Amino acid sequence: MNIFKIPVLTNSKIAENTFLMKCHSPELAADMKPGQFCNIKVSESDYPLLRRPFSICDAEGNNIYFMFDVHGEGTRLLSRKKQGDLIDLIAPLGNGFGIDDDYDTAVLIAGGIGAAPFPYLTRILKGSKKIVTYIGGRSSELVLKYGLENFSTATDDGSEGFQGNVVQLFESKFEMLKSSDIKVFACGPNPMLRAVKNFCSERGINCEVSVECAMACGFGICQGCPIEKSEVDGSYLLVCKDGPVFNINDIVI
Amino acid sequence: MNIFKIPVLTNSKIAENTFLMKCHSPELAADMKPGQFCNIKVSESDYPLLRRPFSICDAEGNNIYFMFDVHGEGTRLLSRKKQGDLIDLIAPLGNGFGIDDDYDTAVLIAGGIGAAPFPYLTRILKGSKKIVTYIGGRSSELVLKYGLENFSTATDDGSEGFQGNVVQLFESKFEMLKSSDIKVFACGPNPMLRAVKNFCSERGINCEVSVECAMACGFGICQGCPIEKSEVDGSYLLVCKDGPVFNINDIVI
Amino acid sequence: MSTDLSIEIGSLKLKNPVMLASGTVGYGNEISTFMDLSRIGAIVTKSVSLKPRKGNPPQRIVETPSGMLNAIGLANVGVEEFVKSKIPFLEKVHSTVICNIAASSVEEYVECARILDYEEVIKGFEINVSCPNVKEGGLIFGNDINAVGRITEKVRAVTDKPVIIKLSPNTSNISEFAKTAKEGGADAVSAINTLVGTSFDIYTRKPKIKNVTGGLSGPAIKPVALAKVLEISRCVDIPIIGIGGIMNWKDAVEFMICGAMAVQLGTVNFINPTAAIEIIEGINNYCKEMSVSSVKEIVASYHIQ
Amino acid sequence: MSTDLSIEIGSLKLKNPVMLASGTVGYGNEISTFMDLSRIGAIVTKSVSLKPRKGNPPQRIVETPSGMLNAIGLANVGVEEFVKSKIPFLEKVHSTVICNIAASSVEEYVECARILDYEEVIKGFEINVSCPNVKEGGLIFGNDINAVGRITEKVRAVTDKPVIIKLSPNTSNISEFAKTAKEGGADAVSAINTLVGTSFDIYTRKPKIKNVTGGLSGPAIKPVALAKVLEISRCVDIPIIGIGGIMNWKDAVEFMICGAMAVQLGTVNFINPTAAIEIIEGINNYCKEMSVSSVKEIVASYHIQ
Ligand SMILES: Cc1cc2nc3c(=O)[nH]c(=O)nc-3n(C[C@H](O)[C@H](O)[C@H](O)COP(=O)(O)OP(=O)(O)OC[C@H]3O[C@@H](n4cnc5c(N)ncnc54)[C@H](O)[C@@H]3O)c2cc1C
Ligand SMILES: Cc1cc2nc3c(=O)[nH]c(=O)nc-3n(C[C@H](O)[C@H](O)[C@H](O)COP(=O)(O)OP(=O)(O)OC[C@H]3O[C@@H](n4cnc5c(N)ncnc54)[C@H](O)[C@@H]3O)c2cc1C
Ligand SMILES: Cc1cc2nc3c(=O)[nH]c(=O)nc-3n(C[C@H](O)[C@H](O)[C@H](O)COP(=O)(O)O)c2cc1C
Ligand SMILES: Cc1cc2nc3c(=O)[nH]c(=O)nc-3n(C[C@H](O)[C@H](O)[C@H](O)COP(=O)(O)O)c2cc1C
Ligand code: FES
Ligand code: FES
Repeated sequence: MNIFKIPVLTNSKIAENTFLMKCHSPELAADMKPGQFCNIKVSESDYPLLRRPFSICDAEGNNIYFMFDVHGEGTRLLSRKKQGDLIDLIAPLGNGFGIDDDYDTAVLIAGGIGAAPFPYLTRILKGSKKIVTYIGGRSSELVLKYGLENFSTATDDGSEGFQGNVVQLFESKFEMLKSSDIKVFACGPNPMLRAVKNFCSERGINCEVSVECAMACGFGICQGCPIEKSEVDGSYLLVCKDGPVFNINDIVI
Repeated sequence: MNIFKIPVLTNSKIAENTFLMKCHSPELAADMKPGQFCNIKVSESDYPLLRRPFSICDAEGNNIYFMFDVHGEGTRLLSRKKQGDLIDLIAPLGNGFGIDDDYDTAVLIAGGIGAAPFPYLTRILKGSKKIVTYIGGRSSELVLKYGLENFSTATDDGSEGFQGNVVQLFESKFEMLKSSDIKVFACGPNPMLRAVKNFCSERGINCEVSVECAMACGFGICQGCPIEKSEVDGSYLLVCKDGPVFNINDIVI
Repeated sequence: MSTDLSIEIGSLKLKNPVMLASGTVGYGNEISTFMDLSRIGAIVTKSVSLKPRKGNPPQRIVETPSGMLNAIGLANVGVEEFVKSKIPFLEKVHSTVICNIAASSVEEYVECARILDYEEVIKGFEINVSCPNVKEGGLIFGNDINAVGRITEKVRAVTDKPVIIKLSPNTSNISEFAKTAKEGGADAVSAINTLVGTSFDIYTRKPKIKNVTGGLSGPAIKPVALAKVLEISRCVDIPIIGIGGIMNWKDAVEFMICGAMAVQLGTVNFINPTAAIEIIEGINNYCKEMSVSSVKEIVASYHIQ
Repeated sequence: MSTDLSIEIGSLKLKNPVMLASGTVGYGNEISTFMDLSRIGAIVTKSVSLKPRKGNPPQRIVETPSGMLNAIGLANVGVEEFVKSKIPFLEKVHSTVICNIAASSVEEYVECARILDYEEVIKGFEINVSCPNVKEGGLIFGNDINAVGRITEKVRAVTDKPVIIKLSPNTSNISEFAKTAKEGGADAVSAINTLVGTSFDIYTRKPKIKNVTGGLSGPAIKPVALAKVLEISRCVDIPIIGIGGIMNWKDAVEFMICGAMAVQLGTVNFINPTAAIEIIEGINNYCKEMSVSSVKEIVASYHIQ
């Protein structure tokens, strides 16, 4: 964990509201694990005040990638970054996905910009595990396929693939997967994660989710990012330090 | 007076710390007078909060020019504007120089970025009046000659022209000018304007100064920009509405 | 377009809840070149005092992070000249005019209200008990609950027009002040005036504002203002006019949700002199989107579990 | 390099005036990966209470213009576990450790201080009488001058270590509180804690922070904090620790000019965890530039005519 200033190589629009930013950092490309994140200072001034957390989307050679949706002021500023601009970030943060357990097939479930951490996860798992990916979005233009493999898609409006949400798609395909040999990795909005959790915990499926929440520091000093533990013991977990990836059995979403 | 959104045509560095920005606005190019100013919103967000006032530097055809020093956050942001960016400004503001009185020779005295309003004044006076210009700066690189004519220069460090300040230069040349036929126009830091005022008022020289001060609105609603009147009558003048150009006899600097 | 944007503050009916705050639009003159003032809910005049005030010497303002400090010092022409030279313009504005009064004694407030009560164009009074930039009065009144009670009662006694008490945020219990205002007969309270702040030049070591301290306004104070409005809303049954850092319609709606029957725009007028119109439109669209037929339905509609 | 940056607060000697504020660096653990804590003037621990506190449920923080609201709710492990598990780390930090205590009764403050007084690594106490996010205690104490007096006296009685009272800004007369702290035997006061604020989602109409209100920190509050420090400095002869919105060395110097003997960095640690080092260097350079041989010369060096 350190502060880095790394140059932007490219920053391009890859979907209606989504950018892919490639930055040069041999050190972070080597050090970061899928599911970890960076806390990025989006401007040179003191405004906006807080850093913005983004998952590492991919790492290849000396470069790392971020995939982000333009949401408010911070991501708007980030979308303006150009080749050569320096990005000030704190990284690596968080725990990352647990990838080495005993399973044959990794099932990746992505809702909207929840796809962001999966290209890197795909790259790392490729070769050692079979990968099945389900990608959901509100409509065809919002389905983010960048860097993903062996995927099926779901859209709320039926404009592409399965009509419905991505968890329903996963459920509809579930019989084709052997539940004992799979591990589910999910990232997306909380209602989606809740549905994944319900489905998987009922069936005892090994499942990790990457959680988002408001953060100030991103490295454990502000206590701003608590998440309720499943086991009630008078304390919270911190999303930034104990997460952002949690086993669904450990937390209440 | 209105709100305009006008495109930047060029924005280039013309001196160590100084930019010249050219914008397209047939309406403002036609309407604005030398000595008037615009109040510019330097960012798209609410930060920095206040607009920043800048004199009209020149107007030519359908275009207007601003000349500005990079001073703090606001001018730093302004210096980043590129071709095609829209500038949000309120204009025309203020009174402008009185150019039609009875005099033969206009003596322009500029200290540092105080040169900003003079290219336009020069353009307007050219033909009808003789122009003599004195430009001062701390050192050679900070003497702003853009758009000025028939000038002598002064630098604090003697790296160019007269060694000393620009008012001393003016005083040293004064005997060559016939005091009855001149009108002095001065713009620069307050200590400089004070020196000009002292020199001119002792000799009864017709003299106008363009004054800077902190402003919130720029058009008379905040009362944030008072300046002391020479005549004590229980009220102040407002720099943004009653100025920024004042006859030296009317104000206390 | 069928949303009813009108609201009432005591006997005062406004066509919409967006008002222009005292001291930030003068008497409406300059800002009327940017927008049609007849579309605004109401305009509150710059504070008027019995005698003319020159105001504080420069520098009067300074920018701070997402805010500004001002110490104008209630510069105004005094009530006599106000009646003579400003009322005629206000009569032509075709907007609802609220006259803000500042004073340094209870008697002065009463005297101003008595004189101005005759002016038909003035539809109500806002009593500034909270200007932080005037040494002899301002702050002391604003933080003295008995004084606020006395001022309210005495002004109430000399006018039948709506009386609004503008509260100081520089206190830990603003709802007590609101309660006192209500008991004194006020029709509404405005919250908030500016917070006391300062800023120094580290090289000269002098205050950037000649008056040393000034009043902090702008987006920086919005969270504080919202908390004050919410506190009053939860404790006292009196119409609240929400003020503090409103830059756009979302901010205005946030104030209304927290309990404000109307809002006032201050600092934003300096930056975007057409903000009021945009905010009225934004509130209207929001009401439609939320399917409420009257803007009053969003007032104090907070959900707190 | 010959500037003397050391300062004293009562019997407490600090190598420089830059401290890390309570609740913004935990117990120094994580931030020590970014900087050498032995270079910092002092580190103030997250508030410790007698019993463990789970803290408030999420959402606990939200960004506001140039600021943030937090309602952490004094989440902490309680004094017993603090002694067991945190003190050992603090012993290795090689920095001056000030322990911040929060409580909901006078007795609880005293009990905490009594227990912690035995810990050698703790060089002083900062008494948080002003946390706005804890319902039963916090705000009430912070705005009750008699309570502040009682707490100060009782804590003073059980420890010989320096006692610092951290004051609430949510009051109109902070210097009275400082005076009371001084009379109660405090060695210094810290000013300020956060301002009460809130923020609502206009679509759900729920508070963005589960606790409804939170504490506003960051650059937005700097002008208010400076005015509070200046007020205390002009009225009471007691060392002041200035806090509120410091982002860089210039801000720190501004606080010192306004009367602060030392400063604390809060929110900035979240954004720039090496800020403290940069600020120490900046102050050192400023002293050289101003040709002062001791940083103490800039404390309260304001010129007010
Ligand atoms: C661990 C983690 C990883 C993330 N990875 C990605 C990613 O790879 N790609 C991506 O597009 N987004 C990601 N997000 C969400 C991203 O941080 C927000 O979209 C972003 O902060 C919004 O900032 P803004 O200024 O544009 O929006 P605004 O709404 O203006 O932000 C206001 C404040 O709210 C916070 N905020 C707003 N939305 C979120 C959110 N969803 N999660 C957390 N804080 C939020 C901001 O950080 C800021 O403090 C991640 C969030 C977390 C916690
Ligand atoms: C009528 C008028 C005309 C001007 N014309 C020009 C011009 O043509 N070219 C040019 O370079 N500058 C001009 N200035 C000065 C220019 O407005 C400031 O340099 C600019 O506002 C600095 O903003 P900043 O954010 O970079 O600096 P910061 O110091 O960060 O600004 C902080 C605050 O102080 C105010 N401020 C700082 N310096 C000045 C100043 N000198 N005068 C007024 N306010 C100030 C800013 O507006 C802002 O509100 C003019 C000022 C006035 C009043
Ligand atoms: C420059 C300026 C002058 C003000 N003058 C007055 C005044 O004369 N009387 C008054 O009651 N409030 C005055 N105010 C306070 C505003 O009416 C308003 O309460 C405050 O600015 C907060 O709102 P804002 O954040 O939207 O500006 C003034 C504010 C500013 C910025
Ligand atoms: C997330 C957070 C947690 C805080 N926790 C505490 C605390 O436990 N005890 C305390 O006395 N102050 C606490 N504070 C207040 C800070 O110590 C400081 O007084 C305040 O944030 C203002 O300084 P700043 O603007 O530099 O952040 C906390 C502040 C923040 C932002
Ligand atoms: S974001 Fe600060 S502790 Fe997690
Ligand atoms: S700047 Fe607002 S009145 Fe002059």
